[in-house]
Amino acid sequence: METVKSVDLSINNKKLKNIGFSGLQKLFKQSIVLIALFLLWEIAPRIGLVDEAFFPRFLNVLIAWWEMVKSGELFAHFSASITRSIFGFGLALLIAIPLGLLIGWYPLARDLLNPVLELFRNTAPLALLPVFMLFLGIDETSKISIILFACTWPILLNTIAAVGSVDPLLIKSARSMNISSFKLFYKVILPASVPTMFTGIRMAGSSAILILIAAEMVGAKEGLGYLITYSQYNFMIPEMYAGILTISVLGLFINYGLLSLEKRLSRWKQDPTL
Amino acid sequence: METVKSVDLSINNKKLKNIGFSGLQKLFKQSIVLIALFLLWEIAPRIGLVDEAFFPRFLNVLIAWWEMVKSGELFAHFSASITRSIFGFGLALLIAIPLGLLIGWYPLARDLLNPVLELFRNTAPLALLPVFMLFLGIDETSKISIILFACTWPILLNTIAAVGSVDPLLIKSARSMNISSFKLFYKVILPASVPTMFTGIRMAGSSAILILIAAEMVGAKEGLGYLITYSQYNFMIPEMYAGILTISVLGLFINYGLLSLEKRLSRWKQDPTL
Amino acid sequence: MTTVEKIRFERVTKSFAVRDANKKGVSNEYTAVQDLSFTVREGEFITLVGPSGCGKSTLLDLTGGLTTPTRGRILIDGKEIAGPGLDRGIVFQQYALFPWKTARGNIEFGLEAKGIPKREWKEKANYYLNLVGLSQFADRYPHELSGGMKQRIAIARSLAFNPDVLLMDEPYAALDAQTRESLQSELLRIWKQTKKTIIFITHSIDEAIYLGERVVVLTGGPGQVKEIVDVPLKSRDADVRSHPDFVKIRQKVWNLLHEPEYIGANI
Amino acid sequence: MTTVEKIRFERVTKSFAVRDANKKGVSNEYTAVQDLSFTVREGEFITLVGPSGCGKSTLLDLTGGLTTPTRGRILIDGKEIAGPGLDRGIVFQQYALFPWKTARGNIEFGLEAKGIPKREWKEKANYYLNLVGLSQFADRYPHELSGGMKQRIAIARSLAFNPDVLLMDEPYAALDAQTRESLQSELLRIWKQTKKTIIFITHSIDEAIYLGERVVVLTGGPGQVKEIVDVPLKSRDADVRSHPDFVKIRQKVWNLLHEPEYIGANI
Amino acid sequence: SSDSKKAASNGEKQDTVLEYQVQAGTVSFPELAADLGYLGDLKLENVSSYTGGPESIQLTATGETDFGYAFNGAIIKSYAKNVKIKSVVGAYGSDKNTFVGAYALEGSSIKSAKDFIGKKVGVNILGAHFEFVLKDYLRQGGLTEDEIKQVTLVVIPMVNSEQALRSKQADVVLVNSLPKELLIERGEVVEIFKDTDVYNTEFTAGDFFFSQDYIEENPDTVKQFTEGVAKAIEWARTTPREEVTARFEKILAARGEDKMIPSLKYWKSTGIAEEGGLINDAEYDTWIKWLEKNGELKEGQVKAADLYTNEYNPYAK
Ligand SMILES: Nc1ncnc2c1ncn2[C@@H]1O[C@H](COP(=O)(O)OP(=O)(O)OP(=O)(O)O)[C@@H](O)[C@H]1O
Ligand SMILES: Nc1ncnc2c1ncn2[C@@H]1O[C@H](COP(=O)(O)OP(=O)(O)OP(=O)(O)O)[C@@H](O)[C@H]1O
Ligand SMILES: [Mg+2]
Ligand SMILES: [Mg+2]
Repeated sequence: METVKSVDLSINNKKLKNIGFSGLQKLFKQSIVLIALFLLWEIAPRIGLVDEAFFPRFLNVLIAWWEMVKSGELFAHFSASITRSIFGFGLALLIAIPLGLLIGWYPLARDLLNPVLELFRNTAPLALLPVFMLFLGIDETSKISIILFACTWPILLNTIAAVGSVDPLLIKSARSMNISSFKLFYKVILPASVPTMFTGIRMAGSSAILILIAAEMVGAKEGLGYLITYSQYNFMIPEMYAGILTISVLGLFINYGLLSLEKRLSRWKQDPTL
Repeated sequence: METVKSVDLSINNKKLKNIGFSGLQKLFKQSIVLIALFLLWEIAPRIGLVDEAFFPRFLNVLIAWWEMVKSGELFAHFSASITRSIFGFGLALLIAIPLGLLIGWYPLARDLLNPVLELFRNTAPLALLPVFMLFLGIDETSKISIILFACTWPILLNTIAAVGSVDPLLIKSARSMNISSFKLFYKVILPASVPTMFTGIRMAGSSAILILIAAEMVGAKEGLGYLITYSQYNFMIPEMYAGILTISVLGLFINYGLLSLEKRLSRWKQDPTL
Repeated sequence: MTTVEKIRFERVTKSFAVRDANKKGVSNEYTAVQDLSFTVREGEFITLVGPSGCGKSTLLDLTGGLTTPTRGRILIDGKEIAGPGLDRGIVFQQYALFPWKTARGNIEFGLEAKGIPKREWKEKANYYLNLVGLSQFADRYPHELSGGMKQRIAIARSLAFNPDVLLMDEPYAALDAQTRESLQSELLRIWKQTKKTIIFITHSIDEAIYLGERVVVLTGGPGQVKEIVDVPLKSRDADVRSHPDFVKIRQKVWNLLHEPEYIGANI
Repeated sequence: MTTVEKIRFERVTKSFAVRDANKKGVSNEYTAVQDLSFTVREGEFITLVGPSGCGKSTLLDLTGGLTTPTRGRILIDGKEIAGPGLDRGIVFQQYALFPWKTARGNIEFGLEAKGIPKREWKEKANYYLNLVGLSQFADRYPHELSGGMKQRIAIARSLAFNPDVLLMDEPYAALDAQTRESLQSELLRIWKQTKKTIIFITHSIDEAIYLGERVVVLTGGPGQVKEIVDVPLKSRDADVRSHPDFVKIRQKVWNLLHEPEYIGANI
Repeated sequence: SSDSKKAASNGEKQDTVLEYQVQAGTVSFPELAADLGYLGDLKLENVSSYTGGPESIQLTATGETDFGYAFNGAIIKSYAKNVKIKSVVGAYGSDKNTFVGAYALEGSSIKSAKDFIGKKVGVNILGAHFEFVLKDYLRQGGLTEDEIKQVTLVVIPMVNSEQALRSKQADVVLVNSLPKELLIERGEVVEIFKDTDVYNTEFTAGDFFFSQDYIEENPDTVKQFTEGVAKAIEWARTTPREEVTARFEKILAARGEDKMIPSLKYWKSTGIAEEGGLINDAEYDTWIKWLEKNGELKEGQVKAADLYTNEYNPYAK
């Protein structure tokens, strides 16, 4: 008596075509504002709206970028940076998620740790540069630590918030099955928290990249942050913008990666706009 | 046939006493780790764990702080900074919340704006300093803009996430009453989103303070960020730490303010740990 | 009784896309209701019965304008439904109260949506709170209410919303016998007074017959109209249930719902 | 029938703190159940009826160990309840399915919690899915199921969990007559086979008498035991409902629930 | 290297690998010395890039790097705060070709010190070289302390100075080195004063330093280093400009900084006043007095002689 019938191939084909067309349309919609922005960037210096010496045309930035790609210079900076970012980000995940669950769940942990964590959270990584240098030296440790420091807060805060917004009935239901606290975290609170937590994770993903500029101000010899400061101090303005753009685009990719991971993990969700 | 009976005074008194004692206990729990941290800070330079010239004792920092308070210097910096922060933060709220609701709700807005916003979100405010200066000068406008820029992203992202996690049944229920889109936002999505959104707002509140150091690096004559950089460059290390501490504590107060506001706004929530 | 047509279902079909369990990324089409046609007269009290999962709630969503049919159309007053409207009000199967509003706040939400001036809210809310017996619980938040209380608040909200067409999805399922009977007669009273058109879903055959002028019996998988049973009862006193006509109709509906095509459909 | 005592409620009182509507910041104490005492024998099927809001769900939470009594105590096998346990399973009034797990996943969650080895999951889940008639819907997420289907999954989960004591809060409220009847007999079969102790809340007097060996009638505001009605029926065929004994008991429970103290309590 | 601390006391060989910070786009005298072969068996190891004097002082004092350099004013301030470093040889300074200048746009009303009142002046860091020069210029121009307070100093990183000046966000900016040359090259600016005029002398403004601990433990290394650097300074002071920049070009290329080679054309001179980078009391006393007058140092708190030593410099008489 079931009517779960597979849609036949012809319909599938139609759908595919539809996707082809609507996909194109979507791509267009998604890029139109971006393209407008880049056009503006190209035009503004051309018509003298801004001084080209300080704000080069978009094309010149692209050329500088391509030169650096060809010479392999960009890749060297890129890989130095990405390694640091991944380490810092990964450590932040390992630390902040369990800590967030702990604080979100146990009032004692909250009472004990919150004040210190809040104090640290409200301390600018930039201001802490000298302190990091003092305690951790100027090698990789201090750079990764700064990234770790910056990534921790968004994950922590969102994890705590996520725990707080889990439907109490679900927790009740799981507890009625006498599962252990650990399982409760792992099997109920974690999946229920995915959407909120991922907001924090995505924000941390950006931080991991953005903080490079500060982190690589401390005794760096390579890295995208170093490239940017270096270019700026030596008036290689197109190169500087090329560096900034690289960081932005890198952040963009990481963001989309995390987004699609989130989508996979929250496939079960009903679209609220439906 | 109701048993809603007011608890009599004697019980209330007992409760009050209880609060007095458990409040003390809570205060103790909340401050113990913090106190340990400050003790460590005092001791580390004393026993030569770190060079006192670069990492002064906590007490010396406090003394420097008190000197600056007495001379009125700190207040001048403080009020300059707080004004900027409040403006930037306020503008960010005004911009990011409606924008986040829009993007969270309308697929068209999402398709059009997301790429540009993501690109900007992944651009370090620090890297944008010269651009802000170029377009907005070196006076208040550019400083407030940087704060605005930094505050926007956490609010925006969390608002979008919050919209996505509203119970679809509630939306259905409200829509069945044929209320306008605006009312739907204002009356349903906004209150349902409060907890998640506030995480973003709190993070933005911190950003508003933290970014001061970057914002006040250029063209500033006063402000806590200026105080910190100035002290650092001039080897007034206790003053520098006093500045950092002031920013952290300020951030802490803002955070607790926002927290209690959130608590007021989400009084209706059931404690999930119950 | 008027014979003006109020709602017309015209070969309404609703399908959902569901993931294929075996093949990843493929979705199948699942038809919840298929080619469903019937009409509801203006001012009529119609009840809907059918096996679990046969598409009753789906039908209510469609009538409320919250989803659109995959095929076919639904007309109200001769016009195709374009979306939700002030003329229709829904009581959802799962109450759907706003957790950040108190019982009173939830009722007032409906009043506000309807555009009732603010000064009348208090009085109206009190009236309906009293009607469902929850005056004392006006200031409780939903999570502080029992299941049946939540359901009653949802009923109060929709009654206060005072729509032309009232769509109710098992509104009395969580109520004890006495409260249920009392709210049944209240609903009948309101219906007689205001001449609303009511579509009422229930699993209780007794309730369907006691309340409805006609009982629409649906088949499951996918939902289709099996038969529409007329209920030509003149009175609706409490003891009508033991009236021979009532017993006869009950037997008929019972038989319809127990016919072989159901056997194995869900159980 | 054994007479070993399984659960004992000893003057159980549960109060909640609720905000005072008029005075800000002040909370009052609201007593949901008061001085409630009765015992449940091992292997007994006991049903609970009472007006909406009288504290039935609260009582189940207490028995499940999810909340603690304000005063009094509850003993299971002579020991005071310290928290949830594998010996008790609950079907909640509002289903409480995990939205990120499919129907099958929800059942398997219970199996895992119980510590059943993984290789047995599939077979066990299939068995219970089939029992509640939802084999075809195994891979749907809760939001893709109808209200009755969700409720049946919650029932399947708790049956698969296979606890000593089964606590069920209006488990059949959202089911159509036929599915309900069929699940009633399934439950009776399982009960007879496994000799579980079952506490079953319902608003249907018929159901309470048909299933229960004893029917506990509660009064409302605050909840207290009014009377415990014995159901000395030997058979439980479908047509037992027209048996004169059955009709007599039904009348008795109906009368208990309609006694004056209820009038005005909630309606 | 930093693990050399105990080398001397143990009678072991002293440190031969010197950790330091490279300033991107620039060739420092130790690098020149190494390239010229003046450092002997000493090796330089780049541990990171130079981002400023205060940081360089911290890193050297805490042993992260072995030597560093900074503005003499910063060295004074750090010494006053118990940072134990000692200068050994000059690092940079001002002469008639290399100096700090103050610039306004052409047609600006600012001509002399009096015109600065009520105007905005951009300096890279407050409390450092540029501010010292500016204030001294204003004082010499006859402004009272009150009038000087009416001159608004704003912090503008040097890379942004030109931008700030041209977009009229600052009325005057103080710049040196590459930013200054680029500013002049693009034209339409007028020079109002330069630091060599204010002090009426060429002077070394910043020195290379070691931590006192390091000097104690590696006296031979320090001597060898100072000798090499001093000789390199002398070489750069006396060799024709083209030959020096050609050498710089080679060093930059070896460091992989080919892109910076074109800007070597802006290199004019060493800026080092004394032979072999010898340090003298006056170079510190100027700033000590300035700081004393400004109330940042107590009278006699710091003496120039405590801050430096020419002991290792072969040019010392
Ligand atoms: N969003 C959805 N996606 C996929 N299938 C759905 C969705 N919503 C409903 N269905 C399916 O449509 C069918 C009808 O569902 P509906 O909720 O209308 O049933 P119902 O008649 O109200 O049942 P009940 O009496 O149990 O509430 C069910 O088989 C259900 O699984
Ligand atoms: N968290 C809470 N805070 C305050 N009051 C509560 C809370 N939970 C339940 N109550 C109150 O306790 C009483 C009993 O609630 P309970 O849910 O046990 O009723 P019930 O017998 O299950 O009713 P129903 O048949 O409607 O489900 C109700 O008056 C309810 O308002
Ligand atoms: Mg339904
Ligand atoms: Mg209940």
